[in-house]
Amino acid sequence: MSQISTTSDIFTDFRQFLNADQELREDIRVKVRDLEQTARDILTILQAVHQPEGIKECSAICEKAKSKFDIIRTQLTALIAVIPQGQYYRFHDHWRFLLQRLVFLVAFIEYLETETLVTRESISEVLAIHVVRDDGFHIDLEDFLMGLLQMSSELSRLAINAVTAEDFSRPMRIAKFVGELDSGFRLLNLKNDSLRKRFDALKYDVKKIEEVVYDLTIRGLKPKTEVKETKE
Amino acid sequence: MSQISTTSDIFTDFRQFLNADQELREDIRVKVRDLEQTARDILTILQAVHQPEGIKECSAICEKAKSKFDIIRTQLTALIAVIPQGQYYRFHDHWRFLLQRLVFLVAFIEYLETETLVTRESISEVLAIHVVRDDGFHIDLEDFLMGLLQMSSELSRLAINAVTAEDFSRPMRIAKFVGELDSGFRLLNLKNDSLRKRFDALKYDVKKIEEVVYDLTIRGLKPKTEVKETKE
Amino acid sequence: MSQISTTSDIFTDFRQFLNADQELREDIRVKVRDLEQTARDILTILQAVHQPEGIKECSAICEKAKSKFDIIRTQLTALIAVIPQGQYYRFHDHWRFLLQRLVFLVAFIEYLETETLVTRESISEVLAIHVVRDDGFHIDLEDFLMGLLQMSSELSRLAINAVTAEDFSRPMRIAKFVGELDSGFRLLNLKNDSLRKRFDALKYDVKKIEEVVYDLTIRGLKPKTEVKETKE
Amino acid sequence: MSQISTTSDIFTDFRQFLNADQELREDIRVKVRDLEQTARDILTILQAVHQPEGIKECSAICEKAKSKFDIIRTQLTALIAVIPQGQYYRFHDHWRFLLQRLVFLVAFIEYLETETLVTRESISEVLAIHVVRDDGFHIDLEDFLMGLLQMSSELSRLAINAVTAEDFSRPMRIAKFVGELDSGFRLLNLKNDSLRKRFDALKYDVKKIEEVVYDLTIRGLKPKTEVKETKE
Amino acid sequence: MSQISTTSDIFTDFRQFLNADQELREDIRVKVRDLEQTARDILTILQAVHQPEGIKECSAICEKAKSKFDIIRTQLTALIAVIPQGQYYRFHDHWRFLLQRLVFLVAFIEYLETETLVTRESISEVLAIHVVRDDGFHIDLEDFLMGLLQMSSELSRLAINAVTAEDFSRPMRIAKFVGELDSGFRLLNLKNDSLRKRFDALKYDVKKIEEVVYDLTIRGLKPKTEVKETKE
Amino acid sequence: MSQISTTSDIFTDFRQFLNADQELREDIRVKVRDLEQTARDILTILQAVHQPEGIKECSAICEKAKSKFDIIRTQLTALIAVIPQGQYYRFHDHWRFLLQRLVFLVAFIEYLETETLVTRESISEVLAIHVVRDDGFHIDLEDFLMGLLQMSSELSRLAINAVTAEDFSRPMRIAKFVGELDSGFRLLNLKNDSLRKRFDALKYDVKKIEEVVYDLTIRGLKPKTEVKETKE
Amino acid sequence: DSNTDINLVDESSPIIQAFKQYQNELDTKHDKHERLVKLSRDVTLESKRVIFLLQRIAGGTDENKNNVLKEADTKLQAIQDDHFRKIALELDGEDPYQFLKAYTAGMQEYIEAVTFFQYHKDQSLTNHLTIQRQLQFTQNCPTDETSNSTLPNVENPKLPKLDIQDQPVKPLDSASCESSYHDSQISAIKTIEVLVTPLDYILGVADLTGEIMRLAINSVKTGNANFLFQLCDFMREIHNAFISFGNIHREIRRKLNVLQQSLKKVETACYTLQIRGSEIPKHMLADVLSGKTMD
Amino acid sequence: DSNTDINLVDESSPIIQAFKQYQNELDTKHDKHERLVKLSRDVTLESKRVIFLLQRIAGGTDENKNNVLKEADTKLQAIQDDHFRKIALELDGEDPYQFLKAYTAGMQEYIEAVTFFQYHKDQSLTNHLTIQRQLQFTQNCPTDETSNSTLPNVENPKLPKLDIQDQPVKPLDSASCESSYHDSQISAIKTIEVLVTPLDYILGVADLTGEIMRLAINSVKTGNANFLFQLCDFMREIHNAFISFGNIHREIRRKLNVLQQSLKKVETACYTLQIRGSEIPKHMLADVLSGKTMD
Ligand SMILES: [Mn+2]
Ligand SMILES: [Mn+2]
Repeated sequence: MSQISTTSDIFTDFRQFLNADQELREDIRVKVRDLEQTARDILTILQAVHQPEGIKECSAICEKAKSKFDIIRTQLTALIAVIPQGQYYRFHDHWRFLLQRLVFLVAFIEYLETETLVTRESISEVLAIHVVRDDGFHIDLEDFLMGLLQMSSELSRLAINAVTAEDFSRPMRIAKFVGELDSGFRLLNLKNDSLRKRFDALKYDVKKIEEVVYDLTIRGLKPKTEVKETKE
Repeated sequence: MSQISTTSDIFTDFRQFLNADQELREDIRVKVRDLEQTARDILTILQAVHQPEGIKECSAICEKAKSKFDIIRTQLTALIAVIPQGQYYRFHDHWRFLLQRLVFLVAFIEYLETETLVTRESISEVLAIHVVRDDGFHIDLEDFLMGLLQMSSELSRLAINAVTAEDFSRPMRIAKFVGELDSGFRLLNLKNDSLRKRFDALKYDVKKIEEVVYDLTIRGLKPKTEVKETKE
Repeated sequence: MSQISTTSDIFTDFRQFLNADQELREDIRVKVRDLEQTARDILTILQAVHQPEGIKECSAICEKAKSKFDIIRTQLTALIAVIPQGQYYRFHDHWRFLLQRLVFLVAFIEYLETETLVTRESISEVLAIHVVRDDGFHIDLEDFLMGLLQMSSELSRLAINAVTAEDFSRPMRIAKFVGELDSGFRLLNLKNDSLRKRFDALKYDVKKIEEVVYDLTIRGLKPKTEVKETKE
Repeated sequence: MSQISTTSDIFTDFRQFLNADQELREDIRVKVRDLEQTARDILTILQAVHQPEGIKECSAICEKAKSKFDIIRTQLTALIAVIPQGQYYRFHDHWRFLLQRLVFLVAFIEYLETETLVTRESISEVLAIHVVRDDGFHIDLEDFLMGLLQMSSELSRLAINAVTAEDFSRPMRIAKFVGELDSGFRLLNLKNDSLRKRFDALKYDVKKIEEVVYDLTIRGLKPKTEVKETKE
Repeated sequence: MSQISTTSDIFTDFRQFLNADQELREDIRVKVRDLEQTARDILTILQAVHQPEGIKECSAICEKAKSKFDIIRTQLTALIAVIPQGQYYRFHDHWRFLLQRLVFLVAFIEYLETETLVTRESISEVLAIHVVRDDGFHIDLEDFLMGLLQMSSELSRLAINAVTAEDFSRPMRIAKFVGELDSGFRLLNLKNDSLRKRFDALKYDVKKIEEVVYDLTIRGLKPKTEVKETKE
Repeated sequence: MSQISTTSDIFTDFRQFLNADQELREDIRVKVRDLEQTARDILTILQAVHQPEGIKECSAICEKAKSKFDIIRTQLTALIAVIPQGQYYRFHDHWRFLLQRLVFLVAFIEYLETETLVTRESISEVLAIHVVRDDGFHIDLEDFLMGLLQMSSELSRLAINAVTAEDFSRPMRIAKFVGELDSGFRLLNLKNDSLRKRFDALKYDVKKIEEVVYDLTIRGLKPKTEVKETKE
Repeated sequence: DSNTDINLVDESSPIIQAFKQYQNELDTKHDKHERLVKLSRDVTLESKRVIFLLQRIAGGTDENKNNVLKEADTKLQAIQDDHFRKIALELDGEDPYQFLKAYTAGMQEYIEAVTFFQYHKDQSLTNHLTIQRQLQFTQNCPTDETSNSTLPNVENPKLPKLDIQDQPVKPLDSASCESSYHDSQISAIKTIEVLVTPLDYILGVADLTGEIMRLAINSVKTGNANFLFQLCDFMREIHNAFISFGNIHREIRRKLNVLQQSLKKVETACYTLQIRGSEIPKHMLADVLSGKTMD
Repeated sequence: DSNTDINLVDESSPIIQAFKQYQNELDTKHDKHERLVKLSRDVTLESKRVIFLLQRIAGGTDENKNNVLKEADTKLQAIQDDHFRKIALELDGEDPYQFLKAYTAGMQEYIEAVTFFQYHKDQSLTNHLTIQRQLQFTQNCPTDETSNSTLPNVENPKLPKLDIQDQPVKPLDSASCESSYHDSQISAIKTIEVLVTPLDYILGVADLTGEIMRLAINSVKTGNANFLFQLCDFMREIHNAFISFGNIHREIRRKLNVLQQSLKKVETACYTLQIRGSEIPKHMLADVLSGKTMD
């Protein structure tokens, strides 16, 4: 008789645990969805740089985009608040793509403004999260790298559109920057996973930008003043 | 120029990190593989209970199986040693099936010896790991439940083979035990995932055992002295 | 210029529509989940009839189960309240399985209490919903039939367990009832869909029950007093 | 005895219902098939715009295509006539793809003639159906959006073929139009479904058209007189 | 000369072929569906033999079932009329299952009436179709064999129900007959197809019937008059 | 006599085989991974030829790359040492991609240095492996061809970048070389496999290079001194 | 034959007698199916080689084109006279649809090869009937050869399509020549064929577009815009026909996807050629590309 | 040979020269692969028939068992001496793993047949080495026969396993006998073999359990409990071995699932026999089932 009650008691405990767990997942799901919406809004703002007029109003666009990061930070704080200690990776799949997207956005803005590669530190600062895992909510290195790769695709597109907007020096600078990024990635020992696959796309981006440079060169459109004066 | 070195330096750091990470995964993989081999050895030992003679030497078989858990504990300790703090779920997929299997083995032995349901506490004790997540390496509740479901399939098979071995009272006791387990699981609010699917198999096991009891009843083979004397 | 604003305006409308739609689906999802939980609780109560003692306390069990239907009705009312007019089938997949389950539960209780086949009218009454489509929230005929088929599986299991509980006349009555159900289904012109597949399982249930009757017959356990006195 | 007749009677009713239902589905299926054939004929007519000569005879081609819409309207009226009130979504899967295809065709013709984005109102008018759900047979918003996405793929192909036909200004106008469409879609909060997937293809179409504009720009083929004179 | 046709002609021809093909298939589909309905009706009539009273009125039931074969023949004639010469296997999948079912029905009736195995010739006669392919519409050998396998399942069920109906000699005769059928099937070299799978199931039918014989034997219920001379 | 072994012996043997096999594969995997890392390093070195300055320092770059082949040879020797005699293809999938990559690297260096097509003999010499299978560790012909196809992609990229670096004669020579390679490949009868797919991509490389030649030609940038005598 | 000597069961039982007959029929059918599968694999392999051979013609102006076409013709003839004749013998007297699955793959590849060959010859699409006629044979057995290689006496009659003969022919491997020779003594010369189903024909044509695409890409470098545009038109015609067919058959739908990808590639090639030509006057273009000027 | 007469390209180019060699090598390899696939299909078909033949033995007591075993033995011998000998000739001098995919299906079916045969003979499991030795042949060409049927002079040497010879053998279809005869004049008698990989062996054994299960279900009616329990023990032994292997290979894992289902069926059959027997005294059971009493 006691056995029956025991099994039943044990499972009643389990039930409570599983229900709480399911509610937590629901909560995370909703919070991540809101963040994704804000990230999408920021991306839409940044799309303007591909317009013929856009490339010239680069810093205004960036400012507008950056103003939205207050919302991101607030939403992230709310998200972090519900994640139990030490369970970042338990729910990793829930926010993996969101964080890659955020890295891309911050890195793209950083590039547009300073033409330098964003650091993990800057990203952590902008998003108000931790740099290293041990300190709490952070960005997994692979997600960070995925974000950078998303940026280089966007840059290869920008190189094309810069030519349309008759800004012939920007593709040169983009070529140099993405080339360095490519060299960087070549240093890494990537597994046969999504990162490796995405990196293969980078090679394609590099080639695309090289072709733009080629097109400018053969038509004598390459600015004589070399890439020297890029901000560094 | 400084930009080049920066990008390159950053990526050199990443390379080291990724390499270390890959080695860690490799290490975990090897350790888990060894554990799986030991778990398989234990399972093979326990298979003897399905033999006609085996059911009678139940406790000897359990003793033999239990003697292997020293190896399991040693191997688990080695595994736990390499997992960084707070990253249990980062590598969860590596040992998820292993732990389900271990739960099954411990629960099956426990049932054979005492005909009671193992608790998470006993399992933690046998495996020398933590019960709750916050304390470190533990068994995820869903993995624990999967282990129990594996056990009930094995018990439904045992009910059949016990009859072949002319042990007609054991199926009665198994029916009662698995029935309670079924009631327990019905309390849970399972998502449409692997656990839910596995639980559907339990319902089938229950029906199977009920049919064994039916077969014994209709042939008058049901032991008159009721299931009373099982340890409870 | 006006074109830009137009496209943008149009899509802003769409956005609102899609967001509202998504919230509605979320709302339905939550409400259906609650209903499923209650349905699961009722089923757990009814499981007791399979216990050796249970079959004798049939009506008490049914009473207990029926007392839960107040909750079901309240939850269904809440669900119906959020479904827009004429969009029952738009969200059909959300509650299809729930309604099949509810039909099964009501039909099973009805059988246990009166040994008759439930009508769609009774079910509508118990659940406080409409019988026919035109009047509003109703039960699709195919879902109703699926519910009946679930019941016959449960009855075939009950026939087995009734023998274990030494109630030898019940399998006879179940055989007759399920046989009629089988004849009924044979009248239908089913497509090659889930209903047809489920009906194939009914044939198996019928065979199973026939075997129980056979077992009782050949061992002289068939009650002499014929099936006449079943309540009708 | 009375029980037999009851069950049998009930199922005879069901049989009639199911047979009628099956006939209705058959009827819908045939009517949808006819509509699909007409839609395919229209599409085949419109393919001519991709021919080198075709692009110049755009309006003649559109006229020819539009003349077929009489048939569409007749066929649609016949279809609508057989659908029971409030059961649009019960048969949604039957005409989902057809309606997406029709939206695409109307939107494509509208673009070719006026270079503007079709509205849901125009489509309803052309097809002689309702705009909003409550009024009866209408086009689901997601199907409408899918139709627009099909159109943008066709436009990206047209941009390529226009260049082959030495019409260098059309790709400029297409680029602007599809760019606006892209911005529109970015406003939407799409789930991870077929619409989202199809939208990813749009991003690719945008890039493709941007590359055409680039190719024209770098070769000085971009018409000096800007896109100003498109009808707006 | 007519051999040289334009590409356009070729595709117009093919489209005509497709349309004609589709209509023909549609026609076949409807005709086969009608046949399936009649076959289902016949099966429902034959189900009566499983009732306690049924087994005694075997010949009346068979007569009733046979009277329906006029309809079958008429419907088959209508079906055959639309199939082009020498293209039986082009549409094989359309009537494969129907013919298996018809073979089963004819074979089952033949067994009930004469306790012999139906020949392909008899079936052809009953259905008024050809025996061999060369002569026209016939029954594929594998379909014929599938029909026989369906019959043996039905016979194993009948053996059970005959005991319930206290007809103890019938199971003996069924055992001998199905045993011979099993020997026959073992002579065949099957591929790993549906026939092989269905034949594997026959083993369980044989086993089931053997168990009935065993049950009767040990209880001394086996009739003294041997099974040697089957009634004819 | 030894031929007769117990079932248990057989499985013990097989388990030993599996363990040995797994260890061997593990060993191979690690050795191949190291080789891949070195190959990646060599490729990174060679990437410099795409830089504006790089093309002029071609031989220095090649020297630097070649100096790494000592490591390759050492690592290959270690790999070969563990492969059992005559079982090259048993582990083919492990090193298939590595060898393709190595062929590409050697062929690319060879081309950069001598502008001729590497032979299988040279590659064997550089890698210190055998030419034909009979002699031991060799390069599968299809892998060799895949390596050549990788090289032609790299050469098409080089043709583009050579123009950027204002080396206008190199694209001419590349065009002739890749054209000949293309003719060579057309002689082959390929299956629908990865080689066929990769060869299809070669067409686009050829097309790309032809476009460069065209661009140079119409601008009068094609060097007068013909490509007839490739420098050697 | 094989199992008759084993006395496992009551030989006198009519059931057993019947099943012996069934065993025989089933084995005969499976064996025939197996032989057809093997013949089909051969057809696939040989047809693929014809296609590769034809792809070696560069552009529309290759001077070796005639030699290649001649060799391709010979090879196609060999496929017909060797493999397809054997298939026809196997199918003689059968419902060809019964064994269609066994040889459909080879048939489609063959159709791809034949239509590709024809396109090279005169830029037309071979029609269904022509292909069907090529696979009709008069049955006329060589006197005493046993080998399967060349069959010099077989004539390809190019006769109007005939109905399939009712009379079955013995399988090839059991001295088929003798028995079929015997048949012909009775029935004089008769015509046998391998049925080309309309579906196989159209699926073969769908595959053809893949090869046309490869040909187009290869042809860009010749700068022969007319040839390229002609290929593009041809592909568009097939494409437009396919989209008008509807969702009849899963295979057609699947191949339409591939066809659309191929068409896009060819259209892009046309685009490239056009835009490339835009930078110099039209009349100079051909000269530049043929290398006649500026060198 | 086939394409050399076409002068599409600069024949003097070393690149073209090299690719002609590559063409030749590739075609040779593909042709060999194709021949092996066909031989493998034959082995599959013949092995399946042996298995069906063996399933005709009812229970463990069939009086015709010896006849069936004799016929099965003859058939297995024919598969070895005919098909496998040809495969061995194809593989002579090759890395057998290169062509493994072409014949692995046939090999596994053959192993299933051989082990099933052996189990019927003495209830033992044939070991790997035994099967390997049966597929070793001395190469010894019949004088002037051209047919592929019986090869009376081939001897199955039952020698210890030898290393694979280095010397390649010409493909069968180009008068192989002559050339291999020629070889043997130089190198005397040599041994060739078809490699049986351990994986194929174990996968064949996994398939064997499916047949054992069918045998067990068929045997229930004989009431020979000992025979059934023996089958069950045999299956358990294989099952327990398989679960100890670990997740090495996807195929093994997949077959383990089937094996577990089969084992459950056999265990249930044992259960049925046991519970059925419970209603009368043990000593009466066999009599009842063999029909000796009560009739
Ligand atoms: Mn092809
Ligand atoms: Mn098998």
